Amino acid sequence: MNSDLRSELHKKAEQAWPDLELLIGWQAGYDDLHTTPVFIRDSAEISKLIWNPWCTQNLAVYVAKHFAASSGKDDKKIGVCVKGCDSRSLIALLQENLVARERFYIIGMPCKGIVDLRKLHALSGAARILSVQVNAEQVALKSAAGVLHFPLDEVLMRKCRRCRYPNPLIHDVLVGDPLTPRTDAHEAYNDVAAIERLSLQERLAFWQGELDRCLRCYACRNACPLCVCQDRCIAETRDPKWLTQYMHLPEKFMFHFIHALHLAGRCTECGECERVCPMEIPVALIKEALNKITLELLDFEAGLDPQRVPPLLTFDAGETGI
Amino acid sequence: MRIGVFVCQCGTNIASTVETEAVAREALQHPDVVYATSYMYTCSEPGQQQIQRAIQEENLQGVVVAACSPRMHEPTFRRAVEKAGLNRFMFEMANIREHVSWISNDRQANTRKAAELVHMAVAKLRFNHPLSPSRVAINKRVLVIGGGVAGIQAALDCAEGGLEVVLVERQPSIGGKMAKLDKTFPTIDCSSCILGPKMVDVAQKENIRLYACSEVESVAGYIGNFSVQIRRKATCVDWNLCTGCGLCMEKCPAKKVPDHFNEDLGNTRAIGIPFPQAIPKKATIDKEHCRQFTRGKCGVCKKICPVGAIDYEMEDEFISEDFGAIIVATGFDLFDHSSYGEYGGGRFPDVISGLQYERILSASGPFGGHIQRPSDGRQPRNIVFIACVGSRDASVDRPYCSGVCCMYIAKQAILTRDHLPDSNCYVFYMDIRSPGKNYDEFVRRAQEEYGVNYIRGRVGKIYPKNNHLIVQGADTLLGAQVEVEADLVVLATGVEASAGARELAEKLRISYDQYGFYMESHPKLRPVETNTAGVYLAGVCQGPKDIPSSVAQGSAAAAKVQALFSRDTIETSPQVALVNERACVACGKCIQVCPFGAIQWKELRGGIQKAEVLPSVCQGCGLCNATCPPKAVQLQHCTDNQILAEIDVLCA
Amino acid sequence: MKRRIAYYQGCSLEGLAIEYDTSTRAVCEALDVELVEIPDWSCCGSTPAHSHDALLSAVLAGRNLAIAESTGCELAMTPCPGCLKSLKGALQAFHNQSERDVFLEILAMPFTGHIKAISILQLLYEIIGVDEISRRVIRPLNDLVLAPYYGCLLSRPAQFAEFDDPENPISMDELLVGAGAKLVDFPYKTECCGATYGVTRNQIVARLTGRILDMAAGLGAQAIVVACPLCQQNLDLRQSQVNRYWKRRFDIPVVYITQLLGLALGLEPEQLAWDKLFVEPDWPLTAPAVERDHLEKAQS
Amino acid sequence: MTQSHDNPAHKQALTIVGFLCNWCSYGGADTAGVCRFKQPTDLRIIRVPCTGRMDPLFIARSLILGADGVLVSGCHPKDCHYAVGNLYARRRLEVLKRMLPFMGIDGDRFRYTWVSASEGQRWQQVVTEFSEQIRSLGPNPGVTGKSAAAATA
Repeated sequence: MNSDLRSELHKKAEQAWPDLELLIGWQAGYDDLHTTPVFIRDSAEISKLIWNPWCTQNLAVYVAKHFAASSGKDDKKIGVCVKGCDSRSLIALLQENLVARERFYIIGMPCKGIVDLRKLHALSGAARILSVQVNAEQVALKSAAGVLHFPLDEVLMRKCRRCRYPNPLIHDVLVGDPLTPRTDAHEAYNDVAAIERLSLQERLAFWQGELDRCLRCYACRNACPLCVCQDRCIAETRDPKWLTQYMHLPEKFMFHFIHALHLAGRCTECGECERVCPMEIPVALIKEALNKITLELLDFEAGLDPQRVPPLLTFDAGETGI
Repeated sequence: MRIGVFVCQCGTNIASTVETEAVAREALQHPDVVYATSYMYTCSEPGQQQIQRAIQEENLQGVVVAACSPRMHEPTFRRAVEKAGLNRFMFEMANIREHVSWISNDRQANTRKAAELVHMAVAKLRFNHPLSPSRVAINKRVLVIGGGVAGIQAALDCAEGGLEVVLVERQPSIGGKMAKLDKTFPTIDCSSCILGPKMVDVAQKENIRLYACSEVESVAGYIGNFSVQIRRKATCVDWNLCTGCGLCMEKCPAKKVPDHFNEDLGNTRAIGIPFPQAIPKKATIDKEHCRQFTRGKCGVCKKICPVGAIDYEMEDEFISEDFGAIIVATGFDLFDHSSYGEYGGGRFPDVISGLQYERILSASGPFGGHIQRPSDGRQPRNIVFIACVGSRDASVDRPYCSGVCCMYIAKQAILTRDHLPDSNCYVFYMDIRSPGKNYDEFVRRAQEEYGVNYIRGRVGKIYPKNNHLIVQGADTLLGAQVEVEADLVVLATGVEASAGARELAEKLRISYDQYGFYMESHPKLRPVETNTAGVYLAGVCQGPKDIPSSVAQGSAAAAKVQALFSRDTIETSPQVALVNERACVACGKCIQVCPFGAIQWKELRGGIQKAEVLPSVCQGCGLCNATCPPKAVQLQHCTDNQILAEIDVLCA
Repeated sequence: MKRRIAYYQGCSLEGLAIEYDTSTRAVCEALDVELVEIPDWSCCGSTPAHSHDALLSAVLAGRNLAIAESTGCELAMTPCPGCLKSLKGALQAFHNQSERDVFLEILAMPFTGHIKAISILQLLYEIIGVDEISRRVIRPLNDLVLAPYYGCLLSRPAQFAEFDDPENPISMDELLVGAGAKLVDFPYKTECCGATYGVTRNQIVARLTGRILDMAAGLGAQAIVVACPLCQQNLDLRQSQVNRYWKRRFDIPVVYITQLLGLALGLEPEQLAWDKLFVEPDWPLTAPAVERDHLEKAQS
Repeated sequence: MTQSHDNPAHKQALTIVGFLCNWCSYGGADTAGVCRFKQPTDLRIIRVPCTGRMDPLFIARSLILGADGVLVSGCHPKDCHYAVGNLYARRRLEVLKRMLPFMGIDGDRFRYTWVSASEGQRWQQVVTEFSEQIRSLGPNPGVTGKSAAAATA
């Protein structure tokens, strides 16, 4: 099935190519478990494109950070492949006029879920993974220790278990048929609620434990499609000087407050910040908690309707209760 | 940076609960502080000299004064340090009086708090930079909104001073409410006889351009450089051609059109000039009643007009004009008494408003100046006036005093007794408010000379009986109920904010109170200024007042404009936002949130876009600064670094 | 569908105003409203209680509402405006954050506060509606000229009554017009009847009710229509006192709105306790009933 | 006013950071001073032009560094000197207030409110209430405390 979709992807990319100057998609990585972004500038390379449950990267990250300001030659566009969740990042960028819709050709990929490598490794234990087979429901994991079978759901990313938008909300062309959203999706804010059930002291202790590991490598920031400040991030500037280079807890807390509050009312929960964290800190939870707040307080979810203005960039004189 | 700290004792105001010497001593511990002292009255002449001497002798680059609120003396000290050669923004104040010595008697805690506030001020000052104001040219044209007596006075005074004036009036004629009055208190001189010549002056002054039947559509810009769009509403008569001959009005077949100028007491035609003294004396079509519009055919006026001025196709026209200042004189409306169910709620034709009675009294009114009842034209014998209808009554959300009703009732009662010596006049009042030159004497004349019966008390009920109106009330002086069999009841309807006042305020960005009256800058000391520089107030739009006060405010507003325009340029505050272009990531969020449209795109070489603040438009609120993710926009004199420095003193 | 409404009768309607009770029950039945009498109802907390202690009054009324809630009804109706005011006072105490705890503590019964207290006028005018009632009229009050008199409490204080216009109420007017009557434009709709001064200083009542009777007579009303037991008592029972005081010969029946509507709905005078009035109408109570079909034809 | 604020025995050094808009609340605090309305002494006021200037990060930073309380006060909604600054601010501040407890910081340590320049009495009440609230919460362990539980014990 994946090979069918892959050839459909190739065919649709070929069809679109005359209007494109660049196509961003996924290609095979150094082994079967890894994919890596590919930037195609020559139609001959279209065959490199792949589509499978390992295509984890949110390619929208390149859109605002690298290509928003560039203007196309001869009105040619930039093609970009997006999953359902990735498409919300694009919409969020459109909501803030950070990209122009007409600059992009969006190839939508209905997605049944992406495999979480960390979960796979956890399941295989110490044994090296030799290969993994994925079909509709099952995962067959072959390691030095033998073959193990798991339900697919067990190895999906956290975000996929509560996915409500398997189909891209915005696209120029769709590869494959639209999928029916899963009916057994976890509650959107299950994981946030789990933290909320802790006492205040326990929560502080939890975050002290997690954030203490932070190296301030800024990978979470760089992987975020909506962190558009890039190297002007106030975590690093001297003027104004919000943070020192001192590696202690207040500075680490402060950095994550900056990252999260800059995403309040904007984060589309693609989960990339958490995936790329080398210290496996659940940093996406902070943004999810803020999303829960903006939903409850201001009835807003980022990345759904391109016309809506993010709630902290506007006001309502008549609103009450705050 | 070499910093000097001056701790004021304010006599005993501060020194009695703060150890100022200790505060000064502790200040010397902070980095960059090279001089610290305490003094009896720092704001006094010797106190200021002490600062100036220290600047010179100690070579100070920055000064902190710990004293009263900066809202009190910041300008004083800024001037003082400037005289000694420092930039006025190399100065900070610590508020150790209003925020410390006056709110607690705990000497120890106060001293610690004062020392910390000084520390914060020093920490902030270390991030201060010299700032200098920029200057922008002033466009010396003035817009007056509203052509009542206040607006007329303001326009004439400005024009007299040689300024170019544009006067915008919503109605077809200027004159406002005063044009509807019969006589004025306390002199009983004819209203239109004193207002008329001023209206004519407006029409004749070459440097006043009058836009009647027009409204302000939008306002952009700032003091010295406002850009205003004016909507000229379609009158369906080409005013360049109309001679005001009135033929159209004579021949118009629509005869049952409520006469708004006469407060709907009579009828007029669907085309015409609102009243004989109208300025401009031009005809207007009332589309709501004109048969050409309601039935699609008629065309009588078009046929009859000798100059061919009628144009049914006319549409609203928009014009843009630039001004350096704006005077708002939009006046008021009368409270609608239909919310008083106990007075009939508008059901009884012979219970009328004060302004309706003015029209009845007026010789140019619906009954030619003969006092008669609207219902049957009968001459009334007993007339009851009820004060405070829509004033001083929280139950209708009008707790304020309208200020003029006591006087206009006295006037109307006197005029009634004059016209109809056999009549009986009764005034139900709560208190008599007559603080004005010859005002109280006037009310006394009504009572003593004209025999008007003043009854102190409220009226509880009015109901019709046998072609009379029974007025039931209390006489609180006698402690008894009274009933008057009246023929006519005049309600002294109060003053309320003009319809549309709030919308106009939003356009002008001036504030208004809960009742829609515009807010002056300071209730005592800046009565005609608003908090938006370059916008001034005159007349009742700012709050209820009588004609003399309205005229005085019109003149005052004109004087303010003249003072502003006596210079060619104005200084703009340098406490504005500034973009660090290298840090700007062109996300546009600052442009999106700026309440003043003060930030725009700027294109650098290579088509790179950056945000740019227009310093003359920026009001310095800092919303952009708070919004900017990379903090590329910094509000000068209140930068992130300055606030962070203050926080760090307290928390780090 | 039959409406189920809790019914609070109150003390007046047991005694002097029994005709109000009888006619209310009869009219409600005719209009398919099931009145669920509040079991073991007690004093509403009126004058003797509320002039002593507002909380006592609120809890007394609250007890009746709490029982009414237990019957499963969402509305509690009482014809007496005095009772209505007490019942509303209980709800107000309950909904006032600062009073609620002590209110519930004294009440010592389960109470959710969801129940609403309404008057018979509110039931007829707002819940059933003029249209439905006039559709059911089979004996229109064709030739009657009436003066509707509301008194002080039915629509006032406005924020408390939350019903009709406080100065110029019209609910009873519209119900009577819907039943085919003609009305005089009655300026004394909400004037004071003297209320309980009838007991202590009846000259005040004589003076005040005299004015009301005089106005009604002057306007040619054949009856004054009321919805309050106290108004009715002062105007009807004391009419002879008024006549002595004013040296007049008023002879105006003072009838309950429910009695008149009952006639219009085709009920017999006995079902509506017409015989309990002191001033008897000099006009026939039962004009010939009109055939329903015929009436509908006439109306359409 | 009670004298309890003036009795050093009751004192326990607290740091409450106040961010007040220049036009309304700073004036309100001045008014309270002019009227000699006695208040607790723990508050240190930082003057900002408008609550719209308040980046929630300033508050976060104060609390992370160990401020015991943060009080933000501005013009009443619709009375903003800059028309709408406080309308933006109230959304941003409320979001922060709800986020703080998720990170283990007591949301009761932060309050935002609206006090006009004439409301000296209200200002006294706000400061008194908030200071008492912070006093009852005790010192803020910040985020550095070795064990949060130990710090509050």
